[in-house]
Amino acid sequence: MSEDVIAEIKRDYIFSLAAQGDRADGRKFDEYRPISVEVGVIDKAEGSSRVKIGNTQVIVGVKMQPGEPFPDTPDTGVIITNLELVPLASPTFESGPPREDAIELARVTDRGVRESGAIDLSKLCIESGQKVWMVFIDVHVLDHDGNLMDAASLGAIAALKNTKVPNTKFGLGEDVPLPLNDVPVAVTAINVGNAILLDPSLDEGNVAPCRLTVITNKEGALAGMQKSGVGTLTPDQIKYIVHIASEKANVLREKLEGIQ
Amino acid sequence: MSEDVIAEIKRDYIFSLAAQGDRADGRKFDEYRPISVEVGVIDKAEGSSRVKIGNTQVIVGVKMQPGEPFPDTPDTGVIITNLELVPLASPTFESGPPREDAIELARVTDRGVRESGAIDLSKLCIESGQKVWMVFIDVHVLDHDGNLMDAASLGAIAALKNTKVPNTKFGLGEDVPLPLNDVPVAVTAINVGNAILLDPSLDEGNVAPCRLTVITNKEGALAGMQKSGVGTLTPDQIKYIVHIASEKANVLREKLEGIQ
Amino acid sequence: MSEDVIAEIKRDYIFSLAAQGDRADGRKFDEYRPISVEVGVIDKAEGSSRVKIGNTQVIVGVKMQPGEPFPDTPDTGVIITNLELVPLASPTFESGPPREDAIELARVTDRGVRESGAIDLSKLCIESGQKVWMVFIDVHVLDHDGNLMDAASLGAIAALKNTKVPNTKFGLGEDVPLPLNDVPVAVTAINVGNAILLDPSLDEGNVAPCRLTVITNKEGALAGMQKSGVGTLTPDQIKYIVHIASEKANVLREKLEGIQ
Amino acid sequence: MSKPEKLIVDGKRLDGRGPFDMRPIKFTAGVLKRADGSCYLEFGGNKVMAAVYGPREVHPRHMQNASRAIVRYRYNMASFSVEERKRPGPDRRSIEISKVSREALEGVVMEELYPRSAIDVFVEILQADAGSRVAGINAASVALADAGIPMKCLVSAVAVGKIDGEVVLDLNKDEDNYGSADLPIAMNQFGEITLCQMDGHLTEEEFGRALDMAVDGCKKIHELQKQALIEKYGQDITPDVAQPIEGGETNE
Amino acid sequence: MSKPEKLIVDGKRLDGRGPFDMRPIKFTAGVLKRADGSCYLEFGGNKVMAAVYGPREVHPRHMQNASRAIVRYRYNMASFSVEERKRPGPDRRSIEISKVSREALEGVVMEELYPRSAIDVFVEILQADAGSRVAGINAASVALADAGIPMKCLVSAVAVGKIDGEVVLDLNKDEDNYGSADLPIAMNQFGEITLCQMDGHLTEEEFGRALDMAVDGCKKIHELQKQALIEKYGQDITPDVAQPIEGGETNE
Amino acid sequence: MSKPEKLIVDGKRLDGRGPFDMRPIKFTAGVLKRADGSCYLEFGGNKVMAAVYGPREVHPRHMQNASRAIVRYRYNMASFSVEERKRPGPDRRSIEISKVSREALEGVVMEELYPRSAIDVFVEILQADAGSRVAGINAASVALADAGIPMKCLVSAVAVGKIDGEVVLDLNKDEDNYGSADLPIAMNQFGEITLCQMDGHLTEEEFGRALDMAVDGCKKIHELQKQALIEKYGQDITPDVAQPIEGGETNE
Repeated sequence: MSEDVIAEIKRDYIFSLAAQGDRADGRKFDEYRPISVEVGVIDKAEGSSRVKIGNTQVIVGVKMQPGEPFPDTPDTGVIITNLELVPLASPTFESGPPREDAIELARVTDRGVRESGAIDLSKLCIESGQKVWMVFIDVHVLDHDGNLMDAASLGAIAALKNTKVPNTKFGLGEDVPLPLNDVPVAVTAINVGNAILLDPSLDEGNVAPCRLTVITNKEGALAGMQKSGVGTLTPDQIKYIVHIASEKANVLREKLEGIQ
Repeated sequence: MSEDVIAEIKRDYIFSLAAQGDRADGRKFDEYRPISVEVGVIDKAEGSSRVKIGNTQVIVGVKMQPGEPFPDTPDTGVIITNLELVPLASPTFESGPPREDAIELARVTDRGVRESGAIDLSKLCIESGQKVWMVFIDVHVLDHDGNLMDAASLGAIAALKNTKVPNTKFGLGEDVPLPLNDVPVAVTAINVGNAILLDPSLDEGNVAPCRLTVITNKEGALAGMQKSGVGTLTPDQIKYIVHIASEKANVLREKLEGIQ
Repeated sequence: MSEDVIAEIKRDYIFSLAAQGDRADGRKFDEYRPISVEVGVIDKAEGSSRVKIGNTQVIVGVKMQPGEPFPDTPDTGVIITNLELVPLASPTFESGPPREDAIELARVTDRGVRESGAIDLSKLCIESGQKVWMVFIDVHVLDHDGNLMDAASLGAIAALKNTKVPNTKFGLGEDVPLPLNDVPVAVTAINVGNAILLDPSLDEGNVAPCRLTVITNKEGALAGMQKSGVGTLTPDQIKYIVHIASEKANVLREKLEGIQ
Repeated sequence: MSKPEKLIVDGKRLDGRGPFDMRPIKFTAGVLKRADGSCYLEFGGNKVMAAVYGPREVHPRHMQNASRAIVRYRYNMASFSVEERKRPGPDRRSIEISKVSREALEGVVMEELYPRSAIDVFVEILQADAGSRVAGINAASVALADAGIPMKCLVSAVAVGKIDGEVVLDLNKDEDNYGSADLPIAMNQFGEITLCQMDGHLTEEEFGRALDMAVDGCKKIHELQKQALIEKYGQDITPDVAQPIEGGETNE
Repeated sequence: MSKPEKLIVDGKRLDGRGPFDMRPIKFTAGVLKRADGSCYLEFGGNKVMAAVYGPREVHPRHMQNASRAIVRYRYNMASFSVEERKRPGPDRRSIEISKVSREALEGVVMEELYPRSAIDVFVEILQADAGSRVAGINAASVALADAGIPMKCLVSAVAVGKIDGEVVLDLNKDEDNYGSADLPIAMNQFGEITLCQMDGHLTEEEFGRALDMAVDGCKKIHELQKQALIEKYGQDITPDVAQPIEGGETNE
Repeated sequence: MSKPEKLIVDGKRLDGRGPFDMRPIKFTAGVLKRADGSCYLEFGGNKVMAAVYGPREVHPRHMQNASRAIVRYRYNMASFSVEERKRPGPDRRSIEISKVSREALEGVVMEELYPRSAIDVFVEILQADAGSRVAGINAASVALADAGIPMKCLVSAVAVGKIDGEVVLDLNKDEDNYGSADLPIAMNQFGEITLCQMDGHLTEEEFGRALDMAVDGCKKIHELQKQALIEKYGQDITPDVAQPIEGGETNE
């Protein structure tokens, strides 16, 4: 059977299951696959995490080093987020410079952290206008079995919670925990026929016309959003997804509790 | 009909017209298409211009910012000229890093400005050896209908005439006009059979064996020259082109009068 | 005849010759092709050499300029070795960024110089933590007729022996010879059947399953080693090659005597 | 401009607009000779040129799709388009914008009519004010129509933001710099959202209002797009969309 | 750690090991869902993930080999794997390591079974201690077996070094920083060397001992690799190598 | 050298040459083993190696031309060829020089004899003095003949400049640094100009004289090129150009 035919069969299967209120792996529409969050998995990093959502697996490392602030924000730390879709993680990833999917994932992860004010950047000034902390968030995807966005975002925030500012290493005093203000959480949904499914599996993600990721903060307000893919969503669908994303984020946020 | 056959027909048509003293658009051999020069079209730039020669259209923006001088010219401003053949401008342009045609156009434009001493670079020193003005001349081609060289060169000098040194923005006093010494003008010719045609249209440029661009200053002296293309020119042909280019440059220079 | 068939015939020929104790060009197993070493061939470089081994030909230029030391070695000069397999040198080399073969050759050449302590880097400090000498060793391959590794390595050390520290140029006093401690020499061997051949010609190198390069210092100790290629060597073969490489290095080292 | 004390004074924004007002918008279709279709758009301080080439052959061949045309989209900022000179060439921001803009338009193009070919959309930002990505989509949509590419409908786009705690339409650069949320939205004529991004801070309630405001803004822009095409062609060449649908059904 | 006075005290190395002891090693085969084969390895402080894809189609086609599969190998360090953040992407060091690692493994893969196809080996160094290249080869070898790629045998690798003038097995990071030689070796089950690099300073006699020590180390690692595969598959799936040969004949 | 007061003293240039004298020039044909043709040239302080490969197959195939060979030209400066070390690899200057040099030679190669193939010309500047581009063309022309590529004739090149207000042939580096015009010219044996660039300042009258001086210089260089080929082949292998033409007709 050609790949196109297989894709067609998978699509029909997923759509007809959804029409009956069902999913291929038996989950409810708003149910995530099992989630595990470990921290401190990379000793060489200032903070790190390994997050699994089902078989999807990412490792996030946070490195910090002093650097120059931007001229217009002389007292503010700098966040640099990078994400690598290394070819180890999927038969469809390729070696070479990051492509648009990797860049989109990195930038949405970055905006989630940045726009929610998760990191208190004002406390990351070392010497005004001269030296501030650069926070490098590097997301390394190891196994892509769907919904990388939520895994990357969850991994980033878990690694940040695990991060110690390495003052000792740079002769700047004692190490202290990275000052955090908030815990933004990304929830991604797809629409399949008239069904809205959370945490799309790889197959579901592939057949869905588009995805919507909603990032909410502790108080349930939106900090970021990204539609990805060619399909459309009605305004009502978007409003519905925003609503359930903000509820579901609280459930995911529990996975991060107690982490440090 | 294949592209090769069409090209062959166009070639024959243009050559036989020229043999009769004629051109496809009815122009005289030394006649330019209609030229328009507007300045101040980009508010964000220190100087800008939009030049049309027939349907050929370029926008040139000049940006200035303080930077380090070259070690061997500590008191001299720096010119950096760039030209983008963006794929919007022609079906034959491609995305990606600039290719040899774009680099050649940029470098000839740059040499015209530089070698004629058009900009008084000695007045662009801010602090000797430490800080001088960098003058970025960016030529953005919007529509390529032939003779980009003359359009780019004319656009560059028009934008420079329109440029204010942004002293205010960098706390260096009042804005003043960019100090200019000269107004170099490029005139491009092709030979078609035994005819020398100025301002080649797209089709003329494509069928001509080569082009010769001659850049002359206000006094009619040469400031630059570039043969481009595989064909040859006799010494006499070159001398003839130099002669009419210097005359025609005065006509083009009128388009720049009053501009500021 | 297809290239594969030709390659097969060459392979059989070289292997059967070797089984009879012979080589295509009549050399003994441990015999090098004629070697010539010239120095001072490039006036613009601080030191230079042209080395030929048979028809293989490289030019090495050494340039020196002041630069910043690495933070962890504030009093130590810096070596940067680069090698270009320019497409002029072989029908199989291509334009573009250096590929793995060029990188491997450069890095093995670099390690030979570095690990043998050939250059006394402690004498290349200009101002502790601020400024040290950067030594750029650039190997330019002109003709690739086999055994580039030994030619590059020999060329590098010859050019270093020819190098004057350009103090005058940078207002730091008189020019002095580059302080050298040792004269590492690379010897490359292949195994063909049960024969170990030194200085493989182009054809020999192409049919051999792998190469082993052994770099030894003046005292006969090892400073570097690199197996290159898919084939295998037994531990005994490796020990044998190490042994004869260290002996043969003395012969090659004679070519460098008196050079300055 | 350094940060002003207030961005809304007596119900008016600093440039005199009310919360629902957009900046001046001027579309001109068919302005380039070489491109198959083009549109020049001034949208507030944005100056945007869009061109379309295609359907045309795809190189290299392995990028061809046997059953439909591929759509490519390049959003590019001129070096002189912003306050501090931008290095030429794509950066991470423009790569992301190109991706979501392509996705915003691809669904309305009848790609199945041109298997193995490419439809190339090039957007040059000659001057950037806030909202250059939505300006680019608006201009590209008109350029596609000008190129005669068969489409189900036009796509229209606008951004909504929040300043001084209020949700307002179409931020300008100063509002964007000192505002607290930005929501670029694109919509087709069926009322379906084709681009939806957001950053900043919005409550669920504010988001709902912002989205409704964007939908209204897109409808106004659609009228301007249609007019620009009528101006060039002397007749309405936009596709005939029987009955625009105001949102679909969900499993709420 | 700043340079200690001695790296060997009373015959023990600073981490308590004797000269012939390796650091703790743990292989886990088959840990990734998407890859055809995979292996996670902790080797001292190294944390390494290896994955294998293939045999699969080669793009672009001109890279195909009509008579055998091509093997590709990518050694890549995560940005956070080392003390100072590494820029993502290949550098000259990783390109060289990828080349020699590929050559260390290529000979044992039965490439002639899969003409025109590729076998891709990807090694991610998640945390680097000394010896990451040999760790990568060890993990890659198990991942190849886990992917069911037909092989003549496994390849095992270890580094030998010199500290305080003594030749010792498997340097850790501090020993590597302050030691005076490093000799990474890979060996197949026939006792043939497939990777051999060296830098530093070794006399011919020391080199001989170091090489013998590496051969012994490789044999121990081979046992651990075999066990990891038995753990996953419940049986020994490593190829049956009739009689490992202890070095070949030479013309000495 | 810092700027001297005068560059011409008593009618002699600082290196002792008169206005019409060229620097010492030495061509050696056929100096490389692997290349199909080669030439080493010392031209004043320039040391230039040129090699030619081809006609040979073109990769990738879409670059082939069905009716003729394509000519490719790479002008490359060695890192150590100039006062301050040059980063390896092409820069904008070398890309432009490669283009105009290729165009200077392409017309004399009988490309129509080898459809679908490539003729590759590689020029390495091992040491650069003023005039390295014309030196490269001169060497490349001999290397093409040495490779047996069918040509209509050789191409010869030289630069003319202006120092102390006088037009002189073949500037050296100091003259180039402190001179006021540079005019590199290449010419075929029919007296036709195949490369013509200029920068600096020349009146129309000066330009006319400079061009005539370049034509004379090219003729002298052509003799040296021919001799170098005779030296290698024992006979004159340069194409038989019936009657070199001294300029064509124009519509003056």
